[in-house]
Amino acid sequence: MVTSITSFGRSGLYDWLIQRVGAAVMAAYTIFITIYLMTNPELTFEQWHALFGQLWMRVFSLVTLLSFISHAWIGLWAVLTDYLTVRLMGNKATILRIFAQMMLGGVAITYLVWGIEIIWGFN
Amino acid sequence: MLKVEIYRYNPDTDKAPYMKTYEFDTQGKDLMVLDVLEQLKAQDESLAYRRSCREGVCGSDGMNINGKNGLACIKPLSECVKNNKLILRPLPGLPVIRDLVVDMTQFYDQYKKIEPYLQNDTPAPAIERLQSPEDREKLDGLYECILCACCSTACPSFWWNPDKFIGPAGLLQAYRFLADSRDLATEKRLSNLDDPFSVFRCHGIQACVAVCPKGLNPTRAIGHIRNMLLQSAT
Amino acid sequence: MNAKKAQYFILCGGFSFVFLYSTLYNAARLARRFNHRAQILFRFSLILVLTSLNLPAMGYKVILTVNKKRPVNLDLTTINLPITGFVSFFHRMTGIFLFAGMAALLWMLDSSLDSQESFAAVRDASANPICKLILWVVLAGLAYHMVAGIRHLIMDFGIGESLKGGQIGAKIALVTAIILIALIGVWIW
Amino acid sequence: MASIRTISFDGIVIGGGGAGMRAALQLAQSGYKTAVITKVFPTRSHTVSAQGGITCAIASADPQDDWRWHMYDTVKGSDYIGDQDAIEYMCSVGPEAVFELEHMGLPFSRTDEGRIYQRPFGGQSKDFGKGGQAARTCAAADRTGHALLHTLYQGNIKSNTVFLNEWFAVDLVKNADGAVVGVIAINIEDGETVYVKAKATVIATGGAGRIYASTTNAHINTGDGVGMALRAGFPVQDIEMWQFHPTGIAGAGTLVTEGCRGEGGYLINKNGERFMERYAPNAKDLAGRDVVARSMVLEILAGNGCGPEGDHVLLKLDHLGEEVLESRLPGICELSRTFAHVDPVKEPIPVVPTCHYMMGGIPTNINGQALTQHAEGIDTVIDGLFACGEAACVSVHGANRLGGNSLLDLVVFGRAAGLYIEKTLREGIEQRNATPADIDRAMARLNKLNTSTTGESAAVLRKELQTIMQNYFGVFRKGEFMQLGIQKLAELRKRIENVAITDKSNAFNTARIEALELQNLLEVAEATAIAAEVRKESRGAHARDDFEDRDDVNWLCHSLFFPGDKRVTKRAVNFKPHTMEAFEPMKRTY
Repeated sequence: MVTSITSFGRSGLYDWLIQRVGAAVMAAYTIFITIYLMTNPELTFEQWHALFGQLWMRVFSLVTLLSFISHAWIGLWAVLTDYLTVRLMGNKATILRIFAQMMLGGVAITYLVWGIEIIWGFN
Repeated sequence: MLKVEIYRYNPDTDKAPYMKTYEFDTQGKDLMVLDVLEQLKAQDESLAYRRSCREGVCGSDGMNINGKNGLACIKPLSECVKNNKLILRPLPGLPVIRDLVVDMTQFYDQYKKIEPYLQNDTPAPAIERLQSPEDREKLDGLYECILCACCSTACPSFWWNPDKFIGPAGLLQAYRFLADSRDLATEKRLSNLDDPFSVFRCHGIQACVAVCPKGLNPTRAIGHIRNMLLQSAT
Repeated sequence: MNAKKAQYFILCGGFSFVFLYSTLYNAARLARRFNHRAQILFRFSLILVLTSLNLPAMGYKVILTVNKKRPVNLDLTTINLPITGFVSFFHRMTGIFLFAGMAALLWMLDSSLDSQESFAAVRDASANPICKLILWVVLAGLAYHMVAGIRHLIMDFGIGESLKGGQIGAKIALVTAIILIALIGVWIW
Repeated sequence: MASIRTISFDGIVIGGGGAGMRAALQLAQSGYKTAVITKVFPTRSHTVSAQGGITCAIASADPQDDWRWHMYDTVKGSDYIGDQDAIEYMCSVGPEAVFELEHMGLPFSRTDEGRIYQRPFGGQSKDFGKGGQAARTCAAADRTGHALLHTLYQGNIKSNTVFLNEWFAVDLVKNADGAVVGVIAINIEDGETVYVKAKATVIATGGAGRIYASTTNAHINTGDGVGMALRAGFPVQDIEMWQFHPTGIAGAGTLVTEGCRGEGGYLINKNGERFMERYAPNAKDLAGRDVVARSMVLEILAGNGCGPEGDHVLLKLDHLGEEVLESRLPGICELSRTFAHVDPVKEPIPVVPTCHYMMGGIPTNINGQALTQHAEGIDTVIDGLFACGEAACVSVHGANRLGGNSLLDLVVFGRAAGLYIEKTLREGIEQRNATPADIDRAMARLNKLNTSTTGESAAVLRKELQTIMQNYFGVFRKGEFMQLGIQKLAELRKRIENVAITDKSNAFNTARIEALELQNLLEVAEATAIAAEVRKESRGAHARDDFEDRDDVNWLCHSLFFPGDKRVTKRAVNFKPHTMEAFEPMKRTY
């Protein structure tokens, strides 16, 4: 058992499941938007605005956003802990990795706040 | 003449590893890579590599042969030589002790970590513990592992985290005991594996499956472990 | 005796640029001073730079030292990666790329919902050939990542785990992704 | 002056194969400080290559099976020079030892009842030879040795045995009293030489099949333990007895298990004739190994061999069907495709008798204690020294080993040695010390090699040695040829003692190890040659053209070869089993 305090859910299984569920949600959202855009080639601002004004669409978008953030955190955390390691770079890796993880967290929170602002911020 | 390029490094004399080229006359025979090494060693005794059974069951002579990990003793030249060149390098990712000999400590440590022995505290019967042929069949494709490390050292996840990720070989053995109807430590075994590194660093790259000289499939075993974890957790 | 010094091109070297970029972007967004078109060009070109930064990482070379004494054979240019490995590697690359690309997609969503004018700006921007190209690159990344991800999900169900199955699955994923990417190109243009 | 590092253990086991690890397991489980010195990582040992199985009367295939029947077969198979007390012990304790392995996790194949699967092997009978073919070899597909070796390693991990992996034992340290007090060993990884001190030293270094040019044995089978014992002045027993396995893949030497014939495969000559019907009308292809190997050579000599050179015969398996082959003999299919370029599902495998097993070795009693003989011919125990497995000669195999008995030998007597050492340690034996002079003596050979400047390379000398053994001491032997061979070996000895290495570096210097191994090979080869020339009869694996018959009047005995004066003496065979009447020598037919 390898302990880790910076992974998403600290359990490998939990992270794995979240990442898969998130992936499925994002795939559904992507497919939905693609079909919507293709069936509405002459999309107007009003139509688009109305679509996102509906509660289900807002919830769908929010769940997708949350999925994206957790999916990305789990994936990028794995990338960082693969390459930014003491084994590969020496002791400076730990500081670099923590810094990168903080940055990653910062961006993730920015995305989250901004996303919520977009989805729920307009009338 | 076959050109044989071999990774050479002797800590006593070399500052850094280098590739040495040998000319080799195969006399038109489709030799095994190990035969080539044995003949080269007769000329240059400083060449170091491991070998034992020379029939692919002891797992000593795993090495990187023209870019692909394999056992030298069962790899015929016809299957690996390209452009009349045989390139031999040590197994990737592990520290090189000398020439083609790598330090396998990390690999063995990961094997030990999964507690690779049958655990069953119930009193043993006077005869064997019974096991149906069907239950025994579940061990096929698992127990045959020879610990040659070809798989784990072909696995990028193992390159980056050999101290944390158990790697394909260790996980195949972990599943060998999880799958054994006689083993009763399933729960403990599973809970020891449920962290973000031990099992879940496997990204299904399947480099392990591509190189296993015994045709085993660690990716599938890891999938089974994940399913068992999932079943026990939901 | 000195061990050979480690040389290491970090795959995720582009990360710092992602962060730098998003910080810059947010500052700019809050200031709301740029004109929309300039903003779009600025951001998309940044994404392009980021992508190209990631490219050399594909052929990167790692020479490790352990205990400062023993060398490690890990010159990736000498090791064959099976096709399944390439599919997986590109999956990771596009994943990293999309984390940055998401900023662009979010910006498009934001602008498209903000007002009539900003909606029009997004439309205008996607008529610009350079913007088209950039949009295509982002969507191509998304398409690839999704196809490879779906392959992953299928494999999680135990399908395509054999040596042959994995390789066939990888080929199918690659072909599908290429077709999708081509279709996206057709759609954009 | 000895100034090397010393490390101490209660017991050390030299050799990490089946016998060594079984002995170590027993000791480690009892809490004694135990180390295994092994020149390769334990699972690389040659036990891993054993295929067919472990013969033992566990009464799975036949509920009526009796260990006494197994004992009868073994005594008969040994051509009556197996010690009957030892065979009795092995066959009666066997089931317990096999069940222990199963409980440890060995993945045996199974019968429908869930019991261990047993297959027929050569020389097996029911009811003391009167009840027809028995199936008594417990199998894990055709990878029994691999499964057994890994299980034992796993057991040792559980019991925290200390493994000195990739350490090469050079020579025994013997003190002034003649007791063995440890061994000099090289840590191959960094070249450090260490004195490993112990109250009990167990030699479990396996065989020396590499004395022959064509062998089923691994490269590492160089008889290191027997070489060490001979250099320390201890005798070896029945060392002329070398088993040639009937079915080595022609050209490659790779073993094809007797289990193939147990499952219904048979040998054919160039006319497609199943010739074993002529040589052994009852047992046919499942006669004793010596009988089958000799019959094959006779067929080849009679011009019935296959191939363009007519130098091999064929093992036919295709009639068994793909399903049986893939489930029961998957490893054989793999080996055959790799080394013979033949798919046994479709075509027969080219095979030829190939050196396989050393029946002789360090004489021991059933507790694994190594023995020597006083001048008056009385057995004496060598203090501190034990042996088990192929390196030892208990003797359960006599002049010919039955298939599947080697794995049983190594677990039963590895265990027995462990149990006995455990007992003596519990009773409290003191640690005897070695003087610096004792250590220097054990270091002499290594020191000479390390300072050598002139001399030939190991590779050249090894090849010469193997050729001599192959030509003069093979399946058939003849007095005058053997005398010539002995002469050649004597000349070779001078050159091998003077073997030189140009590479004197420390890290993983395999050239140094190979030179040391070569000297061990020479010791075994010379003992073999001299003992073979002396035994003027044909018995079991020892087949002489000039003495074609068994001679029970003069040679119903063990041979003991003493290295000092290269003398061969006789030692009585044990005909006193504890629980039953001895089996008296009879004409051996199959």
